[in-house]
Amino acid sequence: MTEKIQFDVVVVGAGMAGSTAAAIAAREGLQVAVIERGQKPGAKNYFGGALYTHALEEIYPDFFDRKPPLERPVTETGFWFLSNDGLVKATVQGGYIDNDPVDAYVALRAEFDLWWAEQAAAEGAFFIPKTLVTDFLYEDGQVIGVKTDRPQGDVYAPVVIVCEGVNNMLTQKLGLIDHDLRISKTALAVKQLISLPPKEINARLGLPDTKHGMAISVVGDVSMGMPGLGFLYTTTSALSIGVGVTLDALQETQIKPYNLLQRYLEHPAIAPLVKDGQLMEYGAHLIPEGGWTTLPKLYTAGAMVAGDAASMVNAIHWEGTNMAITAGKQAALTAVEAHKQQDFSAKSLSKYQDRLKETFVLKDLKQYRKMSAFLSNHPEFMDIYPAFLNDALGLFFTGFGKPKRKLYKRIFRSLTNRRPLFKAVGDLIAFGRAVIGI
Amino acid sequence: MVHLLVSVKQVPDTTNIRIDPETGSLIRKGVPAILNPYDAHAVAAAATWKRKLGGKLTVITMGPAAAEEALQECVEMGADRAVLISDRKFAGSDTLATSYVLGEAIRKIHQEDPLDVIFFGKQAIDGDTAQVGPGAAVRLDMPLVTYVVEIQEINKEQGYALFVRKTESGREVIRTSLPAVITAEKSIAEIPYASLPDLITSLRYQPEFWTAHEPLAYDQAQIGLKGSPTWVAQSGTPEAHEPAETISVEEFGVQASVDRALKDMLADKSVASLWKEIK
Amino acid sequence: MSKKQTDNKRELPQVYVDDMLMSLKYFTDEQELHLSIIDPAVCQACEDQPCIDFCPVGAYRPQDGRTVQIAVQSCVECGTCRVLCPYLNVSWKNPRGGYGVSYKFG
Amino acid sequence: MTRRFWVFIEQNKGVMHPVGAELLGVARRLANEISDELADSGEQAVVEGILVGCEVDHIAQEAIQYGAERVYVVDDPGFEHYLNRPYTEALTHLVKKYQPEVFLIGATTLGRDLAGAVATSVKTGLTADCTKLEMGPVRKAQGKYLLATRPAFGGNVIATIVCKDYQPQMATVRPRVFEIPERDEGAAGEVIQEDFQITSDMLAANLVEFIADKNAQFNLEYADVIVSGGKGLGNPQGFELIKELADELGGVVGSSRAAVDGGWIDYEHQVGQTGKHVRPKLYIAAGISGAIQHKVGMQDSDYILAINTDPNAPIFEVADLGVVGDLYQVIPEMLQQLRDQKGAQS
Repeated sequence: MTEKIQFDVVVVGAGMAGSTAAAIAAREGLQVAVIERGQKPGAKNYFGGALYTHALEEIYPDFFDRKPPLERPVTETGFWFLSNDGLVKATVQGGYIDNDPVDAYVALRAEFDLWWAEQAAAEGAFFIPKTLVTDFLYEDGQVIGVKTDRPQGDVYAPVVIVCEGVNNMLTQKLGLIDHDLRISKTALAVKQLISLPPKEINARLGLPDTKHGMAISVVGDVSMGMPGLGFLYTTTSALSIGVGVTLDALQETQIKPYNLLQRYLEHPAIAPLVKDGQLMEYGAHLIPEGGWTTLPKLYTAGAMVAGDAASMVNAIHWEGTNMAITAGKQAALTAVEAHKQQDFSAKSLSKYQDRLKETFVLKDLKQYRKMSAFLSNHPEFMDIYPAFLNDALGLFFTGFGKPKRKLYKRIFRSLTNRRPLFKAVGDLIAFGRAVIGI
Repeated sequence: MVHLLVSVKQVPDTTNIRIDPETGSLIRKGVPAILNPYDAHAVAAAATWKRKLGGKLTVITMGPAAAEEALQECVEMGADRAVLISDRKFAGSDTLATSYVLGEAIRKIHQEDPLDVIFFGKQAIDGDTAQVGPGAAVRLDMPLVTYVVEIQEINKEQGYALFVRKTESGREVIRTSLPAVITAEKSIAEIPYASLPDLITSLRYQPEFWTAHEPLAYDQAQIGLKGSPTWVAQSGTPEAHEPAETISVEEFGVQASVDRALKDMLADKSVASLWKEIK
Repeated sequence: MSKKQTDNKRELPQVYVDDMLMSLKYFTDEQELHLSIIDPAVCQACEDQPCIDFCPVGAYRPQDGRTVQIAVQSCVECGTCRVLCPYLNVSWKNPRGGYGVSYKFG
Repeated sequence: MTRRFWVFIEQNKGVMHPVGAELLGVARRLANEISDELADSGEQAVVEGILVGCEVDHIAQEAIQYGAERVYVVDDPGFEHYLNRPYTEALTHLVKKYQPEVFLIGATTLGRDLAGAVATSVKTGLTADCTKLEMGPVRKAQGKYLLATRPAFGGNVIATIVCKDYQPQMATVRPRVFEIPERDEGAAGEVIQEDFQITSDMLAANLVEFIADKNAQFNLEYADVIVSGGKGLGNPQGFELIKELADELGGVVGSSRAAVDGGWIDYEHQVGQTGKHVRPKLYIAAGISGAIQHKVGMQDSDYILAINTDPNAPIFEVADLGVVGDLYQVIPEMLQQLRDQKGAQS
């Protein structure tokens, strides 16, 4: 019998949460194995998207000295409100955004996640790619390792940190959650990475050079009234443009995701930005938007769960990777503590949840627990209000020579014939409550 | 106990090629490098026979340092020893120089531990020349069997092997003395799904690193650009076909549309030359 | 399930998704398919067949006799079909280790 | 000094492979392209064939009728079946003896197996699967050399390769890249019997058994006429109509990946990037939308006729002519008109 494959900690998945957990645990001297199903870490990961400096520097204080493979820094960010044929831009630059280093960097996951995993390997973590974890090994209820789909594929470890991503089949198998993804609490995002010469991107978006970049949330016509958000990120030499809508809306309208994306790309305000660009990569990924309402139990005897698998995403603020990094770290520290005490019981690992409560992760998820329900019940924020905003500002800035009283009446009517006033006020209050979380 | 060797190559994945329209050269960024598919099947076949007969499997590759990843995949499939031959001096080698570099490396390994069968993939999907296998066989003065779809027998004791090769007109069963050189089609073996211990071994395995001087002192005149009779005078992207003229059945009706289509078809000289044969 | 008419004036373009899939790198598993229809009869009885629309790579393709064929090699493992199939009639799992889509950029 | 343009005349069981004739036509053109140099150097260019086999004199005559001014023949029972080593040794001997300038070989499985070995044993350059050949100037060199153009990186790049300092300049060419020249029954030419001893060490590998491929004639890759069907057929029975048209034109049936995925037809028929690369003279695409994966496999066809109901189907981008209509109307009409024309002639 070949000898057992034994580690102190097994991490499932080499994404943001997994590689972070591995780095922290290895740094504390534990023997860590990271089992990744992709050809390489990053091969299966996909996002808009931007990474947040606070989380990256928390794991590696000398983060920027290590020359990380980042795309453009985010020096301009905000909302674009799309109407059927127009656009209102509400973006901010300079001021708070102008930190050194800036708070967010656009990134490409295949390259960054591989680099992030290499940093963990340098700390001593051992990466096993091209291997799928299919189940757990138990000893009277206690998780003592994982099963993989390779022959002689059992890997033993007293602590398993599950970072398997949004399709959390293993988390469900562990019994940490009693249902599969909710279609009203999960969004499908499709995206195109369109390459353009950097100078062209700078010219079209008003960026001085490749040391400046954009991260834009696009609201309104992009999702054709369905609860969802579009996005636009600038990598060094490409535009990363996509749109995500909740699965229940997709099911109801039976709109093909790639047609929705194409319509977004053909919008009069977007088409000129991507003209003559070359498609480098198309892709699709689910985003867990349930947050607090779909949060699984975070620990059990011998195992913890972190990242998308634990629906740690705050869609409104586009936060997911920093939550995953924070949770990965806390899970690792809990594992280190458990090894010191040689106590891998559920009680011992419950400290993971206590630690996480102190961080923004659980605090924010709790605060925004009403948000996804709010968005699906208030689709008007996705079509009526963006359209109204376009009309209102459009009229305001073309009211020359007309009596202004009549102009304001017309702006007012462009709201009321879309949405009765008392309802609009009600929407605003409901939005406020959902944001404050009362 | 048999000693088998496979010569492999790491190639850019041509199904994902992107060409810079101005320079006509390959855009490297974002183009994944993979183990040449034909070589992967050759390694799978060699590993199967090594396990069946007992023995050793060596793999070698000539390429950049990153080619180490391709060797790792071979160890995962069952290779016991992997050698990376890498040196800036090899840059620009055409197939003649390449078969010299690989041929001498195989000769050295053969002298130290006699080989029985040497495998090459049918061709590399980036160059598609299919010349390096035959070239190495000539340099090693060993019998060559190309386009092998099946290995029937490797009999070291009686010093022969039986290979099945595929040609346009059918399948030939070839008997060769040993050692022999073969080039492999994909159907020679399926890619195995390695056990976890084999995968872990491959992840921890460090290939041997040979240069243009160590441990073999290559004749500098036969390697790199100096040793390559052929070089690329010019390269570019293929010009696009202009879009076709279309006839609408709705407009002209079926009979007239087909009549015009057949006339236009027969007006084409190569179809016309064919037409004589059909009648 | 009614097909809710969206009142937007700009029409929905029709995209040929296969051409977009050429931009993706796949390690195709010749030996094992990770997706399959559990019971084809359920598809035949399925009135809307929404999978043909919601799959982001158009892997679910209508066949004659109202059955559905999955072009498994195009799958990007997003998981939408597992949860959106109205009769949960898809046997869904991740491909074997190392196989399936392999994003070059992501 | 004579500048020799050589062509390997491939034969199998006494039948000459047409690629030899095609390359004799090319060799003739290349020789003509250096006529200006000949004028002032007093040299002369000559097109010669190399023929190896057993009882193949009749093929030597055929080569002469296709343009060879002289054919060197190595005729010996030992060469009846193609074996790499004896053929390589014989050709190496002849190349060293006569020092040809250019040596063209057909890129059949035999040709590709042989060319690599000969080029290495003679220590010269070889360019594979050329799609264009011409004699032209080379930077920093006097006179004209063989400019061999070929696809690389799976057809995404077209490169022109030069072999300046080594002789002969070798190139392999796929069958039917070039046209067969006119056959001149009355052509005269010299046949030189070359004797060459096969020694036992050359027979380390020999043929034990040959199993003819029953559907060898169905070889999609070498078909002249291909009629392909795709999802536009609507169902597997649609391929019967496709077969009927293919038979009428003496061609074979091809298909798109989608039809194979749908289980309508066997993988052997699939044309495209993951199927077969074809270069027929006539390619008819019926009900095929034309994904890039398909176009890559058939865009080199000489003439492409596309039939599709969708006017902006991508297939029309590579077709020479498109018929926008229902194939279930268009193909029966084509069959009708083809039969009428045939009826009229016989």
